[in-house]
Amino acid sequence: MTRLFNKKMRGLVFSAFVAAAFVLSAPFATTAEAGSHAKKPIKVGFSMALTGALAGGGQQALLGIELWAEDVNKNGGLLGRPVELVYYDDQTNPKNVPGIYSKLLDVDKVDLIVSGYGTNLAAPAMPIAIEREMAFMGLFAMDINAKWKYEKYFSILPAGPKPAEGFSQFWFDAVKKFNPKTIAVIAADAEFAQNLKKGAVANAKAAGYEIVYEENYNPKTPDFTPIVRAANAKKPDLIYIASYPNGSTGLVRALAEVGTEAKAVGGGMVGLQFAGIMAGLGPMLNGILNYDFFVPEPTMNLYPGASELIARYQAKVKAENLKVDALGYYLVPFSYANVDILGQAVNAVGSLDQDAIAEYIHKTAFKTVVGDVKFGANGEWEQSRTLVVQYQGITNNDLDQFAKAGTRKIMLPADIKTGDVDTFNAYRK
Amino acid sequence: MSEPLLKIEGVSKHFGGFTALNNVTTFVKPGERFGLIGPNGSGKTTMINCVSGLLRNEEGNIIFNGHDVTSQKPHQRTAAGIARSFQIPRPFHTMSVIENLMIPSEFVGHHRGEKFDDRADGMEILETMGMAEKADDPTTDLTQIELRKLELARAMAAKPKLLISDEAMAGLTGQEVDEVIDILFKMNERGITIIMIEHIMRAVMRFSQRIICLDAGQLIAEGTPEEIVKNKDVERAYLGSDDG
Amino acid sequence: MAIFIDLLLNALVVGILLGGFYAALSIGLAITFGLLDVVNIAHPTILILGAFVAFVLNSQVGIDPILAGLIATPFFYGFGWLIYQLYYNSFEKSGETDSLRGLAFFFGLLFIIEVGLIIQFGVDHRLVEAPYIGESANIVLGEEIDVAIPYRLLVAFVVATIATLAIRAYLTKTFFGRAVRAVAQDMMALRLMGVDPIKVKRIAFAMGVATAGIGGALMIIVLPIEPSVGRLYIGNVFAIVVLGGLGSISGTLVAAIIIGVAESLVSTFFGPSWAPAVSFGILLLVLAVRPEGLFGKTAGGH
Amino acid sequence: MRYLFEIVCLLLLVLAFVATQVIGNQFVFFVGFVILQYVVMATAWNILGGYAGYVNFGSAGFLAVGAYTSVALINFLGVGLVEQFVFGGIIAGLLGLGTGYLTLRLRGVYFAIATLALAIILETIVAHWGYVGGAAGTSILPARKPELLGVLVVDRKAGVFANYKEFLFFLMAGVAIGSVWVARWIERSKLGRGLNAIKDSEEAAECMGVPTLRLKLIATTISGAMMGVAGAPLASYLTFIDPLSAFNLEYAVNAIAMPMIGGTVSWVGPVIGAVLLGGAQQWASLFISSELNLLIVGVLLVIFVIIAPGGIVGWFKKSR
Repeated sequence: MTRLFNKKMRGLVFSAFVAAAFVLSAPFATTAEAGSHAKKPIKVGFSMALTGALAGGGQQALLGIELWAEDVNKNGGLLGRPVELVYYDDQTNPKNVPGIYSKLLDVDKVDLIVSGYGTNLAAPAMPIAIEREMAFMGLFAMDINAKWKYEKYFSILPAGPKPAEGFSQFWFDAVKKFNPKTIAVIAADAEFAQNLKKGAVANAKAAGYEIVYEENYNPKTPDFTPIVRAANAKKPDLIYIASYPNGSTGLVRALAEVGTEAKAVGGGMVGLQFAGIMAGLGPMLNGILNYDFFVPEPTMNLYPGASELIARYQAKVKAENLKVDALGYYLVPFSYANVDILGQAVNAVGSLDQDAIAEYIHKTAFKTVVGDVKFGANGEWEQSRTLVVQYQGITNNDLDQFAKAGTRKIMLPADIKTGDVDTFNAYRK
Repeated sequence: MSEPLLKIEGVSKHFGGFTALNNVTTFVKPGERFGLIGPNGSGKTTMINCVSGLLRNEEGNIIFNGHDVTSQKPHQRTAAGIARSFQIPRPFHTMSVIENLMIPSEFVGHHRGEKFDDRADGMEILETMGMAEKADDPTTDLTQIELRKLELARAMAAKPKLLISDEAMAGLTGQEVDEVIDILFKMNERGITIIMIEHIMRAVMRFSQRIICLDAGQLIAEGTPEEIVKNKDVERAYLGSDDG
Repeated sequence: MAIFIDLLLNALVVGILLGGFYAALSIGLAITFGLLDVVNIAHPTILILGAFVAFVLNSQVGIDPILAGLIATPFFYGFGWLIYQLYYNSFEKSGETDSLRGLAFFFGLLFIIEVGLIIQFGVDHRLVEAPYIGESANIVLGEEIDVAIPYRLLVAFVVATIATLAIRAYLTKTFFGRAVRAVAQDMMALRLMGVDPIKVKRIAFAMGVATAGIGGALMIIVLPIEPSVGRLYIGNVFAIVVLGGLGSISGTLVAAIIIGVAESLVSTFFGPSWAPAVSFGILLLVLAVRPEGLFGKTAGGH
Repeated sequence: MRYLFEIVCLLLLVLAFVATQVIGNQFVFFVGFVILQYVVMATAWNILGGYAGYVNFGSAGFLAVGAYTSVALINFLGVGLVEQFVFGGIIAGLLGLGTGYLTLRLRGVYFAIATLALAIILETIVAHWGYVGGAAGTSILPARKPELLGVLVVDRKAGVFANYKEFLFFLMAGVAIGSVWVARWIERSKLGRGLNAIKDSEEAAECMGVPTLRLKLIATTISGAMMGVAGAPLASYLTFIDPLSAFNLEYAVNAIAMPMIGGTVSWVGPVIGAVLLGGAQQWASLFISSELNLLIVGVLLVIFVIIAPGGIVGWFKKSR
């Protein structure tokens, strides 16, 4: 039957390449008229997970950045020029990231870049940032500069100079009072959780605890009771969990169903900070000792403007009935700070010279909505500010209670603590 | 008499507990017109599948043209000279009629290390079937009778010594049946040995020189058409079963 | 030792319950794919659709998810009816034998449903509230040996088993049921019996899709749901149906329980991250030695 | 003109090279790389799925095997891109040969499910293989100034290519053209005709002298190897790779969808399907909200399988 095609073939191949040409040329067409503004805006470019596994966080982060743009433009923009955001959805798929950043730089000609949300979506942008010698802010990206050692990289992750360890450092400080001997470690089979686990294991060893159970679970595990049982069987004093939203939910339920004698449970459970999941789990959360970045506790006011920012976010979400996290504590302040630091640097330097910007960010202690931020040589924070919170006093599945103080009291850091750690079961009915 | 072209020696075939063929022994002479009859489920098709190699018989041997082919794959047996048609036509439906014929011709030719002129040979076969003008039609346009003819034509294109025609006439009109029989006679005149499996008694009796009858996997009768007609077991087998 | 027995017992119990849950997800496919030979790869995503229906009814109106699932079932029956109509007119009508196009068709359907859900509900994980979620019955069997049965899974198991048995009874006892089982093997025979095979297939397919109403409800009871979760289960449900043997409803239930127990045992004793590999390993092994699956009659083929 | 096709291939390759030299806009090469990768995937899938009628559901698995072979090689020996292509192809080819033996017993959907199972098992294994990063994934730093036969390949000033993306794009262009050439050759060869017979009726083919098993093994091996080659540069392209992205279902789906849309009977189909669908996806994900990107795949699939059974090629064919 191949005979039939010889005639048509060339025509087909041709049309195919025409189509390709069209697709490739499309970008240029759309950006052609971009320059024709009175005052040329400063473009900030980034990729963001707006669909796929991390979209829950990504959409939150995007709103945070948009709120920042509003503020900046209200106050006269950067270098007296308005700020324009250029962003594309990476679909939580690293494959899309290199293309997106190259489009941002080559086609959209953005002036500044920041990363998307999450390690495996920030990492693929690194080589391009390096190649173009751009200052690059990473949002909640775990230790991606370890291999590159890029001097213009700055990480927005309050986990200290050694993020993996720093992330769980306060958690291990908090549980000291139980003077534990043994620990079980449960982690998701995914990149961020695995790094948390590495850090936790290191901290546990440093504290001289015996690791009696250490297992990974597959992200699509439907039921976690066997895991909790297996861990319980080893009678650990502590259970450190590094999990993603679906796993966090499953494990919290399994803990409620199977119970545990461990004194402290939690640590690196991603997702328990999300409004929908908190409301869904309700009282099952009581007693969990977990990390957090921002909670509605009075002491958090030392993060100037954070509460107002979140209030604006929540109002915006309500008003426009957006399908994103209703509370926005987890990411909004940090994604805001992420671009805010870059903006402050640009205004201070008075130009878009990337070297100058990077140099300034290195030597400056920034006042931001997430408190004072100072970067170390490797671009990570100089000290960890990952909160340790314990869920308590949750009586029902009502969302509003999580918007008030008291349900997630801060155990550490000491300067903003609002409660004292107690055993897991002490807070269970 | 000459050495048989095909020898079936104590062949048995089981499916789980069910015995489809039970120690069947027979032979087919070169150039012979051989009839294979028996009621539904008597094991005719199983036997053909064992001969053509689609099924592996657990016991017994199949000797073709002096060689034991029991452990050979179907395509090897085809290359050795056994070709078959299928009861329910299985044309290569994405190909034209002639392309259907060129497949066996090309592959068997390659296997035998000869180079056939695939298209010409195919056309020649179609001529004898009176299907030449259909050569470049897609098989999806063919009628029942044409599909049956294609089955035979494709088998012929494999340049066989032995042709197995598996109920090539089921569901055809009387005159169509005669058409097919004539084709089979033509092939036989070219020295091709033919095994005909048929339900249509009239056809088998008219065509075959020698007939065997299977019932429940057993060989119950063997002989000339006349002998078979008179045979009591055969009668019982057919009357005992649902159809005749 | 006691601890070991304790773990083993619980692993088995939870595994069986989990198996029931898997059965609930697979049973619809056992009909559409197993009996009718329609490669409905969109089935898991239709389940997610069911899960979201349960979510909406539960969070907005406060209906129990199971009840919500029952309410949704007739609508899914209609949905399935429409899908098959489109499928039939596009493929089977023209005597289309090539299952590949059907496959692509359902792939497309999968994405369309998934995107619809994303646009409507966003991408956050959703949960339902019900008294039996997060609670469990604790049966003490002796020193250090007690079996905790999560109601969440128990409910799933009970509902799934009832549904399976009901469907099985329907297919074996009623005339129409037998017609459904015949339709795959021999259309001609049906026509002779004076039954319209297309009508039979349409109704059977609709039944298969209808199970997504209740199956989806069970899904969101057992685990949190977001639109793309469906994809993760494509492998599992097909594995279970194939493992059980196409056309065998009870085989599907057994296969589901085998997978459930296997995963639960592996999670308990070898490490949870191996669980998925194990269930698919079992599938490969079974296919290697017995292509027709555990309870299948027809040999492995189209 | 007998060698017209080969000449066109060469011209395209030259064109690709010239493009890397004259076009400054890097974005072109990113999009180009992704689309070319899909051309290879679709073509490879079609050799088995389109010609022989065996649906491979585990395409992502083969691609990932290629990708992780590269990761392992980089970590072990720090080998260059070209070697990565070669070994990625070999390993994935062997895997393909293995799946070929599955066809002994498994047909149709059974085979499809088996390949899917295979991919999932592989993913789990990789997730446990710490040396290549395990579940956490790993960063790959491309060699600073790679040389090939003494020639400095990539360097801002002195290299043949100004940067890595151009090099990757050019290599992928070569692979794509190569695999299309192979597919076309198979299609017109005895092998292709044999595979077609197998697709139509495997028993009949076997009984008409077609050595079905051998042909299927050849097909699965070639198809697998091509997918492996397509995956080999993934690590260097992303510079960060983890199982979730390497075994992404998206690859498996597109590998099926693209030939379906383009047409499965001829080598032209997968190429057109990959260029159109791949291009549409790139375009949509940048210029429309990307939910719609998925939607495009879905709707196109449904529409095409319904109104254009033969894909675009078949549609052209009809409207002669």
